[in-house]
Amino acid sequence: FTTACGGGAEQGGENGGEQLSGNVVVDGSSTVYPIVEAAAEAYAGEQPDVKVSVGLSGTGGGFEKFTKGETDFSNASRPIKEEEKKAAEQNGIQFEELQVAFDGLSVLVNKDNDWVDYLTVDELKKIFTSGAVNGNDKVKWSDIRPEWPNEEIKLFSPGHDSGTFDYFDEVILDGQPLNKTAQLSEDDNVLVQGIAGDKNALGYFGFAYYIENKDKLKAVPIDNGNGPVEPTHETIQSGEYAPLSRPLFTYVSVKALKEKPQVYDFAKFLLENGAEFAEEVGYVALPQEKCDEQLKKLEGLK
Amino acid sequence: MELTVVKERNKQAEERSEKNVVYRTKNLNLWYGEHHALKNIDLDIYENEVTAIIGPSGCGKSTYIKTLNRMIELVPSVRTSGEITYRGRNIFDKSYRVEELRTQVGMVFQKPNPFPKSIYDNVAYGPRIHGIRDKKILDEIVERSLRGAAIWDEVKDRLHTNAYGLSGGQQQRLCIARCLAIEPDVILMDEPTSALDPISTLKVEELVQELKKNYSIIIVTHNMQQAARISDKTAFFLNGEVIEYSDTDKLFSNPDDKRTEDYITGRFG
Amino acid sequence: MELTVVKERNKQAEERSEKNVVYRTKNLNLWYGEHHALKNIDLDIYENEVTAIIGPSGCGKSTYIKTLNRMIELVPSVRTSGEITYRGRNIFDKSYRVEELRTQVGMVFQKPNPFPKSIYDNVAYGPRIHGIRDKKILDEIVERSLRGAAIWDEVKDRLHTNAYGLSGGQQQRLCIARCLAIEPDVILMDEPTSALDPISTLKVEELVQELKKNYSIIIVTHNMQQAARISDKTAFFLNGEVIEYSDTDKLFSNPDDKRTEDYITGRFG
Amino acid sequence: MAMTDGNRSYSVREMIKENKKKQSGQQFMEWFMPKLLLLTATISVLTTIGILFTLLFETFIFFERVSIVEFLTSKEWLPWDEKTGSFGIAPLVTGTLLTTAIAMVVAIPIGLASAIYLSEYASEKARKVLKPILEVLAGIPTIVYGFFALTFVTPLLQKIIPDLGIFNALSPGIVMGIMIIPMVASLSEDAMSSVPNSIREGALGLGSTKLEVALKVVLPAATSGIAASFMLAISRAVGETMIVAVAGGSSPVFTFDVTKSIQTLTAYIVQVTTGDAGYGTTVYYSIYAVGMTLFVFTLAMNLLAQYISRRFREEY
Amino acid sequence: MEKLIDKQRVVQHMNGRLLRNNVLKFLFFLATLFGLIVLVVLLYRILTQALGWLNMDFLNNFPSRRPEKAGIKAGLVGSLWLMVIVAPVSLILGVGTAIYLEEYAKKNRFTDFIQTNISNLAGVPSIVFGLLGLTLFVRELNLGRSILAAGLTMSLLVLPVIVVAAQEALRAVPNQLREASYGMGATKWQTIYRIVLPAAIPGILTGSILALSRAIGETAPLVVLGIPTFLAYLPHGILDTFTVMPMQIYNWTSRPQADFQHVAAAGIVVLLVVLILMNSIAIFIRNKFQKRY
Ligand SMILES: Nc1ncnc2c1ncn2[C@@H]1O[C@H](COP(=O)(O)OP(=O)(O)OP(=O)(O)O)[C@@H](O)[C@H]1O
Ligand SMILES: Nc1ncnc2c1ncn2[C@@H]1O[C@H](COP(=O)(O)OP(=O)(O)OP(=O)(O)O)[C@@H](O)[C@H]1O
Ligand SMILES: [Mg+2]
Ligand SMILES: [Mg+2]
Ligand SMILES: O=P([O-])([O-])[O-]
Repeated sequence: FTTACGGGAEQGGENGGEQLSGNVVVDGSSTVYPIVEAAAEAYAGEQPDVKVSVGLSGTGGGFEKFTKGETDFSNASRPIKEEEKKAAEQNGIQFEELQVAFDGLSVLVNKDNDWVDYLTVDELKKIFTSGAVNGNDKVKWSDIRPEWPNEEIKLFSPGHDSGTFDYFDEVILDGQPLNKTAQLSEDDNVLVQGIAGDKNALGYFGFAYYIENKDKLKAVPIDNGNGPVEPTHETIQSGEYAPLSRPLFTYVSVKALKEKPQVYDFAKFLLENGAEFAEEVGYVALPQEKCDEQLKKLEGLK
Repeated sequence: MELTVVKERNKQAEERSEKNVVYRTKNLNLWYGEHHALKNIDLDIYENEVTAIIGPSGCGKSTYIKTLNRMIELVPSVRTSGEITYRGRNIFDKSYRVEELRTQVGMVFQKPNPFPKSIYDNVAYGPRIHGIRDKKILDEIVERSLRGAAIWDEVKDRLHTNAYGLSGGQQQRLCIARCLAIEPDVILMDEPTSALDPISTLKVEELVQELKKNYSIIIVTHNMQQAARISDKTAFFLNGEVIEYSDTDKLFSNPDDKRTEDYITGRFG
Repeated sequence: MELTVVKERNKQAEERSEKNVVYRTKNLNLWYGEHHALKNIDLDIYENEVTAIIGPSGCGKSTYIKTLNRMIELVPSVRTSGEITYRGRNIFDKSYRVEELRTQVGMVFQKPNPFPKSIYDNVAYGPRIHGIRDKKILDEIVERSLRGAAIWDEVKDRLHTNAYGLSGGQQQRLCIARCLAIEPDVILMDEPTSALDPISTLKVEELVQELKKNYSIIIVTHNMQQAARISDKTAFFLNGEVIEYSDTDKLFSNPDDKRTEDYITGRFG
Repeated sequence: MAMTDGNRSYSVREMIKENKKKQSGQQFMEWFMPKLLLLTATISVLTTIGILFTLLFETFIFFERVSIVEFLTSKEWLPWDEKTGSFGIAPLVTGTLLTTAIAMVVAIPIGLASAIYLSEYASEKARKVLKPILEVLAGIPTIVYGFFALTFVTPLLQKIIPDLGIFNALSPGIVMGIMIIPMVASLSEDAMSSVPNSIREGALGLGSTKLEVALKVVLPAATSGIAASFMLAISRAVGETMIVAVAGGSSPVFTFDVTKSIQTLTAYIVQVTTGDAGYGTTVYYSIYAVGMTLFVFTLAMNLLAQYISRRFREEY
Repeated sequence: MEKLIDKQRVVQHMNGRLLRNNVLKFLFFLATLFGLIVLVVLLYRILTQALGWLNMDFLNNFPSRRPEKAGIKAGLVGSLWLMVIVAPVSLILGVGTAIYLEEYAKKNRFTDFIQTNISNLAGVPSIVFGLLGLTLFVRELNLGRSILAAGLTMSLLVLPVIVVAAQEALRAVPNQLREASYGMGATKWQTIYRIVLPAAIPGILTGSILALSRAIGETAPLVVLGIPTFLAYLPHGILDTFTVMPMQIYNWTSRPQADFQHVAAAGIVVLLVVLILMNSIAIFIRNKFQKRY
């Protein structure tokens, strides 16, 4: 494990032995949920009287509540959008963005696929962009590299309303429409099923789902100009696995930080131990510096 | 002077008869929607007598008896004209609360219809809804009513079991007991024995004879022998009209109307 | 030689009577669960006669008549012992298909039960299920059956309207027509007029008289006058037993059994 | 007149008269309860109004941004790109219609056949056991069905139809149909059971087989109830969410090909409400428009059901 | 009289009819069996998955990031709490509405309108009720994401089912009982309250339990309301936040770790057990109190 910044989970926040109470309301992204859930679970051992609840309304749903002042933290698998900022402003909600972990979007093929050794970012873009190869969006492996089989690639992608797709869209598709033959699902486990069941499948989803299903799937190294890089903890954390590693966030209400000591304490706890929890649930921890930097920022907000 | 005496006598007679009339029906008409079911009924019912109503199926017997306690109003399409007075008061009067009327006029139906409750609760139902709560008094009322309906001995050991466990005949007597519990003034019975076996029928008939000492009873029956056996007066209905109404003996032995004769000799019906 | 002649005669008489027996019931017992509803019934029903079954409520009349076409089997708790032969064949025989029996033995019920279909379709139902499709033949069957049930004139202009638009009496005659349409051998009738008004009752009674020329009819009735008016033979049931069975005239004028007498003179029931 | 027997010191009749004077509470109840009950009955109407208002306001904002003509006529539902997106409801509607139709193809024959079996053939005992067991099917959380469709039914179907996508309309449609079987069976059975036995006896008395009684007499007589159960089943299928969301994929394409991935109206709403879409974006408002479409859809269905049920009501 | 029906042919024809009857009877039976088989397959799959994961710890633990420590306690207790609101509220509103429609309302357009409205609500997708609950209860009435807010939302959702079931039950109470009561001088409300309602209870309960089964398995509207999934404490009152079993299950099924699929299966088993318990109570009541009139 990558060691956490600051103290260990055992030391708790700066309140030391002081017992806090009250509630902490967290909602938002289902991607970020497991990390915060882990934190909340551990925190219950630290501060048994603080009632932390974590929901998974999705990044958008979380922000809707957050910008209305209904939650203390809003988990997000993408940065806050303009509309949401505006809504927060209108309601007088000030917030601070905290990064909690990295997720490496993994590109995957079926276990029986023995021809794909790596893909370049351009190839990936060509495959997934609508109309890039031909009009009807049907792409064959041989269209990408002639030595590959003359069979249609079956594409799998998270649905449009997920942070994962949003990120892929941003860094690979560049705003171009997605290949229309792609099979979409909001549920990454469902995508695992799909790719594991089709020899010609190609898809992408969160790193954690790849780690858990290593026996059924094969990750494709991605070449971003510096040679093929496989997604691993190290390559993701170091930023070597580019451009497909994305940050995960939680947004915290400044007002809640100031008025509710338990919110501040939980935020601190999350940052200090976030690395451990992230790793435990299948994500990749932040580098030490980033962590320290954010802790400092937090202290300034108290 | 002679004249005055006669007048006096007449007046007395009138008063007496006036006093004895429980129900007076004047020119009653009733329609179910378009269907004219009762036509110009005129009929007086007397105190402490059993009045039987006979007639073929569909002639309006049930309709008439249900009008007497305004139960007929449960049928939405019903319209009436004419007048029925109960003890001198017009029952169709706005100020006459129907619950009050029905408290004084009990009813026993063709099919025994006990409530799905215990025997005790069936009988205590009436007193309870009328605000009697005292357990002792209730116990007493229940016992007396069941005795009054000649069923006490059969059920006294199982008062708190469900009434549906009783046989049809017992159920019907229970329904009579239930009716007695609120001490009505008049009891209406709509073919009370038509769903019963002969033995139970006999018991109910005996009971009716007994009850008339204290109550006025109006009984609908399709069984002419029954009417002849138990009633003091009989009205013969046909097609919604009263064809003949007189003392039972007279009606069965020497009817005025040909149609009555045809009916009682079994030429139709 | 004389002896032989006598023997011969006896044999002939026996054969004739044998031939005329439609239903022969031997030592029939029937239970509803624990309830012994029919007890040791022995009864022969003859061809082209009207046989009436009378008795007080609950004595087993309906149960018996429903046993004759095995309709009783619809009640799951029923058990029977003994034998009923129809035209010499045991109806309880495994190889006897109940549909076949019921095709030969029509039934008319207490409450008119037309299908919720048009008058025409009601009557054509039976022939149709038996595979008759030809429109011409169906038309003819329908007309003939409706005429046979004395209702043709009343409905001929509205054959394709719903049967529920008919009055109760008309519905009952429609049910009889429906039954005639499959040209049965025997017709069973369970209190066919008890839900009808006097006029309709009369019509159905006349019809029964007419029908017996071609059919054997068994009719249950609670109306003794009716039994006396229309039947050739009458069986008196009481508590699941046949108390007396003889020619109608004899039974009503000079019953053998005290209980029969009590019943027909209206002493109970 | 009080009975004179016994050693009683009171008269029930008198007591009742006494109590009558006191019982103003009873009269109050008589006046009050109908009003209170009317109020509860109004709650359902208020609920509908509430739903309409919740949907209407946001739908209105949506239609300020997207033309209603496009919404109704475009065959493309690509809401994700604010600039180039297109909002044609048709693909979601076809997705919904497709899965609903498949569900009905499964649920109606099987449900009706079960109903006939239970009402016309099964013994009282068998019915008492079978019906509640079937009803358990209706109570299983739909998410369970979703994974059943994805991990059991789809692979099974792929053996028969090799072309079948991992997400398709067929599998969730079938599973939805299975889920709805008890609803059709139970309600149709109720309708058939309420056909009076006398009619059944009439038919049997003519020598009908049970099949003829069921198909030619009971079924036509129960048409209105059965039709109503179908309509309820359709409404349920149209409104079902989790099964289609898990096993149907989330590709809103205008197609009638059951082997392809689709998206339904409801699945779209869940996708957005649990997803990433920014609050205040057009996508956010679009779920209200889709919700409104659904509402109108079910309303139309129900009105149709009522019409049918009135039209075919047989009297007996 | 010349016969139009050829007895010979009728008898021949009968073989075909009886055959058809038997074949279709068998098919109808298969259809009934089909539902049962699917149920068995479903249960089998779930049970084998849940095997080994279903134990006291599972019932006693809060949600956890570690599959082996994850438990359903918060969801189980929360679901039961939810029923504490849904059962009385939906019952009172549903039965009240049914009584109004069956016993008081005259047959007129308004009654028709309410009736149409109720059957329409029965078809409105649950997620739309979620949207209503979020606006009305969570926000306008400021109840937050409490048991009360969720309970009221769910009550509205299942209301139509209860109304329809209760209407059926009330209609099935024979009129003779009403007449008997009126005949004793009872008022309308007395008759309804003391006679009609008790007689209708089995039917009403059956319907309500079916409705509650629906409420206990619903996820979508609660997701829209924003009911949390992780809680490490139990609610103590109706204004507390809570979570429910289906949300736990939903979360577990979407987790990457394969073990969580077993946890989800165990959760489903618990949910089904609760469901079947509720159904059995209904059936018990139905059989025990069912009266023959
Ligand atoms: N609720 C109703 N709506 C319409 N018509 C009715 C209604 N009840 C009775 N009738 C009609 O009114 C007439 C009189 O009916 P009623 O029940 O009073 O006859 P009845 O003499 O009691 O017959 P029965 O001996 O069969 O009980 C009949 O023609 C009947 O069809
Ligand atoms: N389905 C049944 N289950 C149990 N007992 C029954 C059933 N049907 C009838 N009985 C009982 O069997 C006995 C005979 O009933 P049945 O219907 O044959 O009488 P009935 O002579 O036709 O009377 P009614 O004149 O009232 O029609 C009665 O005691 C009745 O209670
Ligand atoms: Mg009557
Ligand atoms: Mg009978
Ligand atoms: O729940 P997400 O917003 O991370 O997809």
